[in-house]
Amino acid sequence: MRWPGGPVATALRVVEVTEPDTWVDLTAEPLPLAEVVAWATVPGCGGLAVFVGTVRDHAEGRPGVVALEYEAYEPAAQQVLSQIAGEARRRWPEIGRVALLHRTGRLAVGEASVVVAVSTPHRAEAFAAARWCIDTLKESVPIWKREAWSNGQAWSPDAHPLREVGSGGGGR
Amino acid sequence: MRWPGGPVATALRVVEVTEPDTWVDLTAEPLPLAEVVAWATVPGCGGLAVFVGTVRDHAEGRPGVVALEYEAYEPAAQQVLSQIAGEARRRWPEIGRVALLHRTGRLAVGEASVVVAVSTPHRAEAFAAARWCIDTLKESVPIWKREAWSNGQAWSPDAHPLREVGSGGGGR
Amino acid sequence: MVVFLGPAREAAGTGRSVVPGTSVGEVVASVRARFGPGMDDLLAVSRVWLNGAPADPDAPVGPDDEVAILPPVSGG
Amino acid sequence: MVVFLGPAREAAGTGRSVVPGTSVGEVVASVRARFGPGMDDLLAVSRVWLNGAPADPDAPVGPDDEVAILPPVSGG
Repeated sequence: MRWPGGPVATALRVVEVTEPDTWVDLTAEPLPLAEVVAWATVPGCGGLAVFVGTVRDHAEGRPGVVALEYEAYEPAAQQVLSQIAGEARRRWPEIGRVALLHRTGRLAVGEASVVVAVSTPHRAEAFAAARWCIDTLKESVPIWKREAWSNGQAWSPDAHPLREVGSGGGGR
Repeated sequence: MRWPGGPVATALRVVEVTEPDTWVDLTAEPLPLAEVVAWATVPGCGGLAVFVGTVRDHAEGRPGVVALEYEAYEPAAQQVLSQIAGEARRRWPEIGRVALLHRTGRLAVGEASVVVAVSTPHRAEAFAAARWCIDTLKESVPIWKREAWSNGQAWSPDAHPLREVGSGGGGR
Repeated sequence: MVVFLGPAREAAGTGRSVVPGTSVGEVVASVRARFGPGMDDLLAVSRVWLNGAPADPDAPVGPDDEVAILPPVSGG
Repeated sequence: MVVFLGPAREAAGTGRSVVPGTSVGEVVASVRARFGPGMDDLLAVSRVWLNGAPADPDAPVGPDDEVAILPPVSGG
Protein backbone atom coordinates (compact mmCIF):
# COMPACT_ATOMS: atom_id res chain seq x y z
CA MET A 1 0.00 0.00 0.00
CA ARG A 2 1.36 3.38 -1.01
CA TRP A 3 -0.04 6.87 -1.05
CA PRO A 4 2.22 8.68 -3.54
CA GLY A 5 3.11 12.07 -2.19
CA GLY A 6 0.63 11.60 0.64
CA PRO A 7 1.17 12.30 4.31
CA VAL A 8 2.68 8.93 5.13
CA ALA A 9 5.46 9.07 2.55
CA THR A 10 6.33 12.61 3.59
CA ALA A 11 6.41 11.77 7.28
CA LEU A 12 8.63 8.76 6.75
CA ARG A 13 11.09 10.70 4.67
CA VAL A 14 11.35 13.42 7.33
CA VAL A 15 11.96 10.84 10.03
CA GLU A 16 14.69 9.11 8.09
CA VAL A 17 16.55 12.32 7.35
CA THR A 18 16.30 14.14 10.66
CA GLU A 19 16.40 11.35 13.22
CA PRO A 20 19.55 9.27 12.92
CA ASP A 21 19.08 8.42 16.59
CA THR A 22 15.69 6.83 15.99
CA TRP A 23 15.27 3.32 14.62
CA VAL A 24 11.76 2.10 13.83
CA ASP A 25 10.92 -0.89 11.73
CA LEU A 26 8.31 -3.47 10.84
CA THR A 27 9.93 -6.61 9.57
CA ALA A 28 9.14 -10.21 8.70
CA GLU A 29 12.69 -11.17 9.71
CA PRO A 30 13.73 -12.16 13.26
CA LEU A 31 14.26 -9.00 15.32
CA PRO A 32 17.95 -8.08 15.60
CA LEU A 33 18.00 -7.83 19.40
CA ALA A 34 21.77 -7.78 19.81
CA GLU A 35 22.15 -5.06 17.18
CA VAL A 36 19.42 -2.97 18.83
CA VAL A 37 21.14 -3.16 22.21
CA ALA A 38 24.52 -2.25 20.73
CA TRP A 39 23.08 0.55 18.58
CA ALA A 40 21.17 2.15 21.46
CA THR A 41 24.30 2.46 23.58
CA VAL A 42 25.79 5.95 23.24
CA PRO A 43 28.58 7.67 25.22
CA GLY A 44 26.34 10.38 26.69
CA CYS A 45 23.79 7.91 28.04
CA GLY A 46 24.56 5.77 31.06
CA GLY A 47 21.21 4.00 31.13
CA LEU A 48 19.63 1.76 28.52
CA ALA A 49 16.25 0.15 29.15
CA VAL A 50 15.08 -2.56 26.78
CA PHE A 51 11.80 -4.39 26.59
CA VAL A 52 11.41 -7.53 24.52
CA GLY A 53 8.01 -9.10 23.95
CA THR A 54 8.15 -12.79 23.13
CA VAL A 55 5.54 -15.31 22.05
CA ARG A 56 4.26 -17.11 25.13
CA ASP A 57 3.29 -20.77 25.18
CA HIS A 58 -0.13 -19.88 26.56
CA ALA A 59 -2.78 -17.17 26.40
CA GLU A 60 -5.95 -16.61 28.45
CA GLY A 61 -8.10 -19.71 27.87
CA ARG A 62 -5.83 -20.94 25.11
CA PRO A 63 -3.38 -23.57 26.39
CA GLY A 64 -0.59 -24.83 24.21
CA VAL A 65 -0.11 -21.82 21.94
CA VAL A 66 2.09 -23.02 19.09
CA ALA A 67 2.42 -19.90 16.96
CA LEU A 68 1.27 -16.35 16.41
CA GLU A 69 0.75 -14.42 13.24
CA TYR A 70 1.04 -10.65 13.22
CA GLU A 71 -0.58 -8.61 10.48
CA ALA A 72 0.23 -4.90 10.17
CA TYR A 73 -1.38 -2.07 8.23
CA GLU A 74 1.73 -0.95 6.36
CA PRO A 75 3.15 1.60 5.90
CA ALA A 76 0.81 3.31 8.38
CA ALA A 77 2.00 1.09 11.23
CA GLN A 78 5.58 2.12 10.57
CA GLN A 79 4.53 5.77 10.59
CA VAL A 80 2.86 5.33 13.98
CA LEU A 81 6.06 3.78 15.35
CA SER A 82 7.83 6.97 14.23
CA GLN A 83 5.18 9.08 15.94
CA ILE A 84 5.66 7.16 19.18
CA ALA A 85 9.41 7.71 19.03
CA GLY A 86 8.85 11.43 18.40
CA GLU A 87 6.35 11.77 21.23
CA ALA A 88 8.72 9.92 23.58
CA ARG A 89 11.43 12.45 22.75
CA ARG A 90 9.02 15.30 23.41
CA ARG A 91 8.17 13.83 26.84
CA TRP A 92 11.77 12.83 27.70
CA PRO A 93 14.07 15.26 25.86
CA GLU A 94 17.08 13.56 27.48
CA ILE A 95 16.60 10.48 25.28
CA GLY A 96 19.72 9.64 23.32
CA ARG A 97 18.52 6.82 21.11
CA VAL A 98 15.18 5.12 20.79
CA ALA A 99 14.36 1.96 18.85
CA LEU A 100 10.91 0.47 18.21
CA LEU A 101 10.82 -2.66 16.09
CA HIS A 102 7.87 -4.99 15.52
CA ARG A 103 7.87 -8.34 13.83
CA THR A 104 5.23 -9.35 11.27
CA GLY A 105 4.14 -12.71 9.88
CA ARG A 106 4.26 -16.07 11.60
CA LEU A 107 6.24 -16.47 14.86
CA ALA A 108 7.01 -19.59 16.86
CA VAL A 109 6.81 -19.75 20.68
CA GLY A 110 9.83 -17.96 22.19
CA GLU A 111 10.47 -15.67 19.22
CA ALA A 112 10.55 -11.93 19.85
CA SER A 113 7.55 -10.00 18.50
CA VAL A 114 8.59 -6.53 19.61
CA VAL A 115 11.61 -4.73 21.00
CA VAL A 116 11.78 -1.27 22.55
CA ALA A 117 15.11 0.28 23.56
CA VAL A 118 15.65 3.72 25.07
CA SER A 119 18.93 5.23 26.24
CA THR A 120 19.10 8.25 28.54
CA PRO A 121 21.77 9.78 30.79
CA HIS A 122 20.10 8.36 33.92
CA ARG A 123 18.18 5.16 34.46
CA ALA A 124 14.88 6.50 35.77
CA GLU A 125 14.07 8.17 32.46
CA ALA A 126 15.13 5.13 30.44
CA PHE A 127 12.75 2.88 32.38
CA ALA A 128 9.87 5.38 32.25
CA ALA A 129 10.24 6.09 28.54
CA ALA A 130 10.61 2.42 27.57
CA ARG A 131 7.52 1.57 29.58
CA TRP A 132 5.55 4.40 27.97
CA CYS A 133 6.70 3.34 24.49
CA ILE A 134 5.58 -0.29 24.82
CA ASP A 135 2.28 0.69 26.46
CA THR A 136 1.60 3.23 23.70
CA LEU A 137 2.70 0.85 20.96
CA LYS A 138 0.16 -1.72 22.11
CA GLU A 139 -2.66 0.81 21.92
CA SER A 140 -1.69 2.86 18.88
CA VAL A 141 -0.03 0.75 16.21
CA PRO A 142 -2.35 -0.89 13.65
CA ILE A 143 -1.20 -4.49 14.16
CA TRP A 144 -3.32 -7.57 14.81
CA LYS A 145 -2.33 -10.84 16.40
CA ARG A 146 -3.80 -14.19 15.40
CA GLU A 147 -3.17 -17.07 17.79
CA ALA A 148 -2.88 -20.75 16.88
CA TRP A 149 -3.16 -22.97 19.94
CA SER A 150 -3.65 -26.68 20.70
CA ASN A 151 -7.17 -26.92 19.30
CA GLY A 152 -8.01 -23.77 17.39
CA GLN A 153 -6.95 -20.46 16.02
CA ALA A 154 -8.45 -16.98 16.23
CA TRP A 155 -7.66 -13.31 16.56
CA SER A 156 -6.36 -12.37 19.97
CA PRO A 157 -9.11 -11.31 22.38
CA ASP A 158 -6.53 -9.15 24.16
CA ALA A 159 -7.17 -6.13 21.94
CA HIS A 160 -7.45 -2.37 22.48
CA PRO A 161 -9.52 0.12 20.50
CA LEU A 162 -6.97 2.00 18.43
CA ARG A 163 -5.85 5.27 20.07
CA GLU A 164 -3.93 8.14 18.61
CA VAL A 165 -0.38 8.60 19.93
CA GLY A 166 -0.28 11.27 22.62
CA SER A 167 -4.04 11.24 23.23
CA GLY A 168 -3.52 11.13 26.98
CA GLY A 169 -2.51 8.45 29.45
CA GLY A 170 0.75 7.33 31.03
CA GLY A 171 4.19 8.78 31.44
CA ARG A 172 5.08 12.40 31.80
CA MET B 1 39.88 -14.23 48.68
CA ARG B 2 38.46 -17.55 49.91
CA TRP B 3 36.88 -18.69 53.11
CA PRO B 4 37.16 -22.47 52.93
CA GLY B 5 33.93 -24.06 54.03
CA GLY B 6 32.63 -20.68 55.12
CA PRO B 7 29.23 -19.18 54.44
CA VAL B 8 30.13 -17.66 51.08
CA ALA B 9 31.40 -20.85 49.48
CA THR B 10 28.35 -22.75 50.73
CA ALA B 11 25.92 -20.13 49.47
CA LEU B 12 27.50 -20.05 46.03
CA ARG B 13 27.36 -23.79 45.66
CA VAL B 14 23.68 -23.86 46.60
CA VAL B 15 22.87 -21.16 44.07
CA GLU B 16 24.65 -22.93 41.26
CA VAL B 17 22.91 -26.22 41.90
CA THR B 18 19.36 -25.10 42.59
CA GLU B 19 18.86 -22.06 40.35
CA PRO B 20 19.40 -22.91 36.70
CA ASP B 21 17.14 -19.94 35.88
CA THR B 22 19.41 -17.47 37.67
CA TRP B 23 22.60 -16.13 36.12
CA VAL B 24 24.85 -13.91 38.25
CA ASP B 25 28.42 -13.05 37.49
CA LEU B 26 31.27 -10.67 38.11
CA THR B 27 33.64 -10.67 35.19
CA ALA B 28 36.59 -8.77 33.79
CA GLU B 29 35.43 -9.68 30.27
CA PRO B 30 32.99 -7.58 28.20
CA LEU B 31 29.44 -8.38 29.31
CA PRO B 32 27.72 -10.86 26.96
CA LEU B 33 24.61 -8.72 26.37
CA ALA B 34 23.30 -10.67 23.40
CA GLU B 35 23.67 -13.97 25.25
CA VAL B 36 21.89 -12.55 28.30
CA VAL B 37 18.92 -11.39 26.22
CA ALA B 38 18.67 -14.73 24.43
CA TRP B 39 19.10 -16.72 27.64
CA ALA B 40 16.44 -14.76 29.56
CA THR B 41 13.79 -15.46 26.92
CA VAL B 42 11.65 -18.45 27.94
CA PRO B 43 8.40 -19.79 26.46
CA GLY B 44 6.30 -19.09 29.54
CA CYS B 45 7.34 -15.45 29.77
CA GLY B 46 6.02 -12.89 27.30
CA GLY B 47 7.88 -9.95 28.82
CA LEU B 48 11.60 -9.38 29.17
CA ALA B 49 12.93 -6.17 30.70
CA VAL B 50 16.64 -5.45 30.41
CA PHE B 51 18.71 -2.66 31.88
CA VAL B 52 22.21 -1.97 30.67
CA GLY B 53 24.44 0.52 32.47
CA THR B 54 27.18 1.96 30.27
CA VAL B 55 30.16 4.19 30.97
CA ARG B 56 29.14 7.78 30.30
CA ASP B 57 31.49 10.38 28.81
CA HIS B 58 30.81 12.70 31.74
CA ALA B 59 30.07 12.66 35.45
CA GLU B 60 29.00 15.43 37.85
CA GLY B 61 31.77 18.03 37.75
CA ARG B 62 34.02 15.70 35.75
CA PRO B 63 33.90 16.50 32.03
CA GLY B 64 35.60 14.24 29.52
CA VAL B 65 35.49 10.97 31.41
CA VAL B 66 37.81 8.63 29.53
CA ALA B 67 37.58 5.43 31.57
CA LEU B 68 36.25 3.83 34.71
CA GLU B 69 37.72 1.16 36.89
CA TYR B 70 35.48 -1.11 38.94
CA GLU B 71 36.84 -2.94 41.95
CA ALA B 72 34.74 -5.63 43.62
CA TYR B 73 35.04 -7.43 46.93
CA GLU B 74 35.02 -10.96 45.60
CA PRO B 75 33.50 -13.46 46.09
CA ALA B 76 31.23 -11.56 48.50
CA ALA B 77 30.00 -9.30 45.67
CA GLN B 78 28.96 -12.32 43.67
CA GLN B 79 27.13 -13.71 46.67
CA VAL B 80 25.19 -10.45 47.06
CA LEU B 81 24.19 -10.63 43.38
CA SER B 82 22.75 -14.08 44.16
CA GLN B 83 20.92 -12.66 47.18
CA ILE B 84 19.39 -9.93 45.02
CA ALA B 85 18.20 -12.50 42.48
CA GLY B 86 16.70 -14.59 45.28
CA GLU B 87 14.97 -11.63 46.90
CA ALA B 88 13.59 -10.56 43.49
CA ARG B 89 12.05 -14.02 43.08
CA ARG B 90 10.55 -13.77 46.55
CA ARG B 91 8.97 -10.41 45.64
CA TRP B 92 7.92 -11.42 42.12
CA PRO B 93 7.33 -15.21 42.16
CA GLU B 94 6.26 -15.03 38.49
CA ILE B 95 9.88 -14.39 37.42
CA GLY B 96 11.05 -16.92 34.86
CA ARG B 97 14.71 -16.00 34.50
CA VAL B 98 16.81 -13.35 36.12
CA ALA B 99 20.35 -12.30 35.20
CA LEU B 100 22.61 -9.90 37.10
CA LEU B 101 26.09 -9.39 35.67
CA HIS B 102 28.63 -6.76 36.66
CA ARG B 103 31.89 -5.94 34.94
CA THR B 104 35.14 -5.41 36.85
CA GLY B 105 38.44 -3.76 35.93
CA ARG B 106 39.01 -0.95 33.47
CA LEU B 107 36.20 0.08 31.09
CA ALA B 108 36.24 2.55 28.22
CA VAL B 109 33.45 5.04 27.55
CA GLY B 110 30.45 3.26 26.03
CA GLU B 111 31.26 -0.16 27.48
CA ALA B 112 28.60 -1.89 29.56
CA SER B 113 29.31 -2.03 33.29
CA VAL B 114 26.17 -3.86 34.38
CA VAL B 115 23.26 -5.74 32.88
CA VAL B 116 20.03 -6.80 34.55
CA ALA B 117 17.49 -8.96 32.72
CA VAL B 118 14.18 -10.25 34.10
CA SER B 119 11.55 -12.27 32.25
CA THR B 120 7.99 -12.63 33.50
CA PRO B 121 4.66 -13.66 31.95
CA HIS B 122 3.50 -10.02 31.78
CA ARG B 123 5.42 -6.82 31.22
CA ALA B 124 4.50 -4.85 34.35
CA GLU B 125 6.31 -7.31 36.61
CA ALA B 126 9.35 -7.47 34.32
CA PHE B 127 9.77 -3.69 34.45
CA ALA B 128 9.19 -3.48 38.20
CA ALA B 129 11.55 -6.33 39.05
CA ALA B 130 14.33 -5.11 36.73
CA ARG B 131 14.07 -1.64 38.24
CA TRP B 132 14.20 -3.04 41.77
CA CYS B 133 17.20 -5.22 40.90
CA ILE B 134 19.33 -2.39 39.50
CA ASP B 135 18.36 -0.03 42.33
CA THR B 136 19.21 -2.68 44.91
CA LEU B 137 22.42 -3.69 43.14
CA LYS B 138 23.67 -0.11 43.33
CA GLU B 139 23.11 0.01 47.10
CA SER B 140 24.01 -3.50 48.16
CA VAL B 141 26.87 -4.93 46.11
CA PRO B 142 30.40 -4.24 47.40
CA ILE B 143 31.79 -2.62 44.23
CA TRP B 144 33.62 0.68 43.88
CA LYS B 145 34.03 2.87 40.81
CA ARG B 146 37.10 4.96 40.12
CA GLU B 147 36.75 7.62 37.44
CA ALA B 148 39.50 8.91 35.15
CA TRP B 149 38.50 12.17 33.45
CA SER B 150 40.17 14.90 31.43
CA ASN B 151 42.32 16.22 34.27
CA GLY B 152 42.18 13.86 37.19
CA GLN B 153 41.07 10.59 38.66
CA ALA B 154 39.29 9.69 41.87
CA TRP B 155 36.72 7.42 43.41
CA SER B 156 33.18 8.21 42.32
CA PRO B 157 31.44 10.67 44.66
CA ASP B 158 28.14 9.08 43.63
CA ALA B 159 28.29 6.45 46.37
CA HIS B 160 25.78 4.87 48.76
CA PRO B 161 26.41 3.49 52.24
CA LEU B 162 26.26 -0.27 51.81
CA ARG B 163 22.82 -1.73 52.62
CA GLU B 164 21.78 -5.30 53.13
CA VAL B 165 19.55 -6.79 50.44
CA GLY B 166 15.91 -6.68 51.48
CA SER B 167 16.42 -4.12 54.25
CA GLY B 168 13.44 -2.08 53.06
CA GLY B 169 12.87 0.27 50.19
CA GLY B 170 11.39 -0.05 46.70
CA GLY B 171 9.33 -2.59 44.84
CA ARG B 172 6.73 -4.88 46.30
CA MET C 1 -11.03 1.65 -2.08
CA VAL C 2 -11.72 0.22 1.39
CA VAL C 3 -9.08 -1.84 3.16
CA PHE C 4 -10.14 -4.34 5.84
CA LEU C 5 -7.51 -5.28 8.42
CA GLY C 6 -7.20 -8.17 10.83
CA PRO C 7 -10.58 -9.27 12.20
CA ALA C 8 -12.31 -6.85 9.78
CA ARG C 9 -10.79 -8.71 6.85
CA GLU C 10 -12.26 -11.90 8.22
CA ALA C 11 -15.68 -10.30 8.78
CA ALA C 12 -15.67 -8.85 5.26
CA GLY C 13 -14.38 -12.05 3.68
CA THR C 14 -11.95 -9.89 1.70
CA GLY C 15 -8.98 -7.60 2.31
CA ARG C 16 -10.20 -4.84 0.01
CA SER C 17 -13.31 -3.73 -1.73
CA VAL C 18 -14.64 -0.82 -3.76
CA VAL C 19 -17.85 0.63 -2.39
CA PRO C 20 -19.82 3.78 -3.25
CA GLY C 21 -19.26 7.01 -1.36
CA THR C 22 -17.64 10.45 -1.74
CA SER C 23 -16.88 10.93 1.99
CA VAL C 24 -15.49 8.74 4.74
CA GLY C 25 -18.94 8.61 6.33
CA GLU C 26 -20.61 7.52 3.08
CA VAL C 27 -18.00 4.84 2.50
CA VAL C 28 -18.54 3.45 5.99
CA ALA C 29 -22.31 3.46 5.42
CA SER C 30 -21.77 1.48 2.22
CA VAL C 31 -19.60 -1.01 4.08
CA ARG C 32 -22.28 -1.36 6.74
CA ALA C 33 -24.94 -1.97 4.06
CA ARG C 34 -22.95 -4.48 2.05
CA PHE C 35 -21.55 -6.71 4.81
CA GLY C 36 -23.36 -8.63 7.52
CA PRO C 37 -24.13 -7.94 11.20
CA GLY C 38 -20.67 -9.21 12.19
CA MET C 39 -19.21 -6.21 10.38
CA ASP C 40 -21.75 -3.96 12.13
CA ASP C 41 -20.50 -5.07 15.56
CA LEU C 42 -16.91 -4.64 14.48
CA LEU C 43 -17.49 -1.15 13.07
CA ALA C 44 -18.85 -0.09 16.46
CA VAL C 45 -15.40 -0.61 18.04
CA SER C 46 -13.22 0.14 14.99
CA ARG C 47 -11.43 3.27 13.83
CA VAL C 48 -11.63 4.55 10.27
CA TRP C 49 -8.55 6.06 8.65
CA LEU C 50 -8.10 7.84 5.34
CA ASN C 51 -4.76 7.43 3.54
CA GLY C 52 -2.99 6.21 6.65
CA ALA C 53 -4.27 8.73 9.18
CA PRO C 54 -7.39 9.33 11.27
CA ALA C 55 -10.10 11.19 9.37
CA ASP C 56 -13.45 12.84 10.05
CA PRO C 57 -16.63 11.31 8.57
CA ASP C 58 -17.06 14.28 6.27
CA ALA C 59 -13.54 14.09 4.81
CA PRO C 60 -13.89 13.76 0.99
CA VAL C 61 -12.95 10.46 -0.66
CA GLY C 62 -11.87 10.23 -4.31
CA PRO C 63 -11.07 7.21 -6.48
CA ASP C 64 -7.38 7.19 -5.50
CA ASP C 65 -8.01 7.43 -1.76
CA GLU C 66 -7.79 4.55 0.70
CA VAL C 67 -10.25 4.15 3.57
CA ALA C 68 -9.15 1.64 6.21
CA ILE C 69 -11.30 -0.19 8.77
CA LEU C 70 -9.16 -0.76 11.86
CA PRO C 71 -10.58 -3.07 14.56
CA PRO C 72 -9.12 -3.08 18.10
CA VAL C 73 -5.42 -3.75 17.85
CA SER C 74 -3.32 -6.46 19.47
CA GLY C 75 0.29 -5.74 18.61
CA GLY C 76 3.17 -5.92 21.05
CA MET D 1 43.43 -10.10 58.64
CA VAL D 2 41.74 -6.82 57.64
CA VAL D 3 40.84 -6.14 54.01
CA PHE D 4 40.48 -2.54 52.81
CA LEU D 5 38.34 -2.02 49.73
CA GLY D 6 38.07 0.86 47.25
CA PRO D 7 38.52 4.23 48.97
CA ALA D 8 39.45 2.46 52.21
CA ARG D 9 42.39 0.80 50.48
CA GLU D 10 43.55 4.25 49.41
CA ALA D 11 43.10 5.69 52.90
CA ALA D 12 44.99 2.77 54.45
CA GLY D 13 47.72 2.82 51.85
CA THR D 14 47.37 -0.96 51.63
CA GLY D 15 44.80 -3.55 50.63
CA ARG D 16 45.30 -5.77 53.66
CA SER D 17 46.83 -5.60 57.07
CA VAL D 18 47.08 -7.65 60.25
CA VAL D 19 46.02 -5.75 63.37
CA PRO D 20 45.39 -6.88 66.94
CA GLY D 21 41.92 -7.84 68.13
CA THR D 22 39.79 -10.87 69.02
CA SER D 23 36.44 -9.35 68.02
CA VAL D 24 35.22 -7.27 65.08
CA GLY D 25 34.97 -4.24 67.36
CA GLU D 26 38.53 -4.65 68.62
CA VAL D 27 39.86 -5.03 65.09
CA VAL D 28 38.08 -1.85 64.01
CA ALA D 29 39.49 -0.01 67.01
CA SER D 30 42.98 -1.17 66.02
CA VAL D 31 42.41 0.07 62.47
CA ARG D 32 41.25 3.40 63.84
CA ALA D 33 44.35 3.66 66.03
CA ARG D 34 46.84 2.66 63.33
CA PHE D 35 45.65 4.75 60.38
CA GLY D 36 45.11 8.49 60.10
CA PRO D 37 42.05 10.74 60.41
CA GLY D 38 41.14 10.04 56.76
CA MET D 39 40.42 6.47 57.82
CA ASP D 40 38.45 7.75 60.80
CA ASP D 41 36.11 9.71 58.51
CA LEU D 42 35.74 6.74 56.20
CA LEU D 43 34.98 4.32 59.04
CA ALA D 44 32.12 6.59 60.09
CA VAL D 45 30.27 5.81 56.82
CA SER D 46 31.62 2.30 56.19
CA ARG D 47 30.25 -1.15 56.91
CA VAL D 48 32.33 -3.88 58.49
CA TRP D 49 31.91 -7.48 57.35
CA LEU D 50 33.33 -10.71 58.70
CA ASN D 51 34.09 -13.53 56.23
CA GLY D 52 31.91 -11.99 53.53
CA ALA D 53 28.84 -11.09 55.55
CA PRO D 54 27.68 -8.36 57.93
CA ALA D 55 28.82 -8.94 61.52
CA ASP D 56 28.21 -7.52 64.97
CA PRO D 57 31.06 -5.72 66.78
CA ASP D 58 31.24 -8.49 69.38
CA ALA D 59 31.58 -11.29 66.82
CA PRO D 60 34.80 -13.21 67.60
CA VAL D 61 37.74 -12.94 65.21
CA GLY D 62 40.42 -15.63 64.91
CA PRO D 63 43.64 -15.77 62.90
CA ASP D 64 41.91 -17.29 59.82
CA ASP D 65 39.05 -14.81 59.73
CA GLU D 66 38.75 -11.88 57.37
CA VAL D 67 37.40 -8.51 58.48
CA ALA D 68 36.52 -6.17 55.59
CA ILE D 69 36.14 -2.38 55.66
CA LEU D 70 33.50 -1.44 53.07
CA PRO D 71 33.11 2.28 52.27
CA PRO D 72 30.00 3.58 50.47
CA VAL D 73 29.61 1.62 47.24
CA SER D 74 29.37 2.89 43.66
CA GLY D 75 28.68 -0.10 41.45
CA GLY D 76 26.13 -0.17 38.67
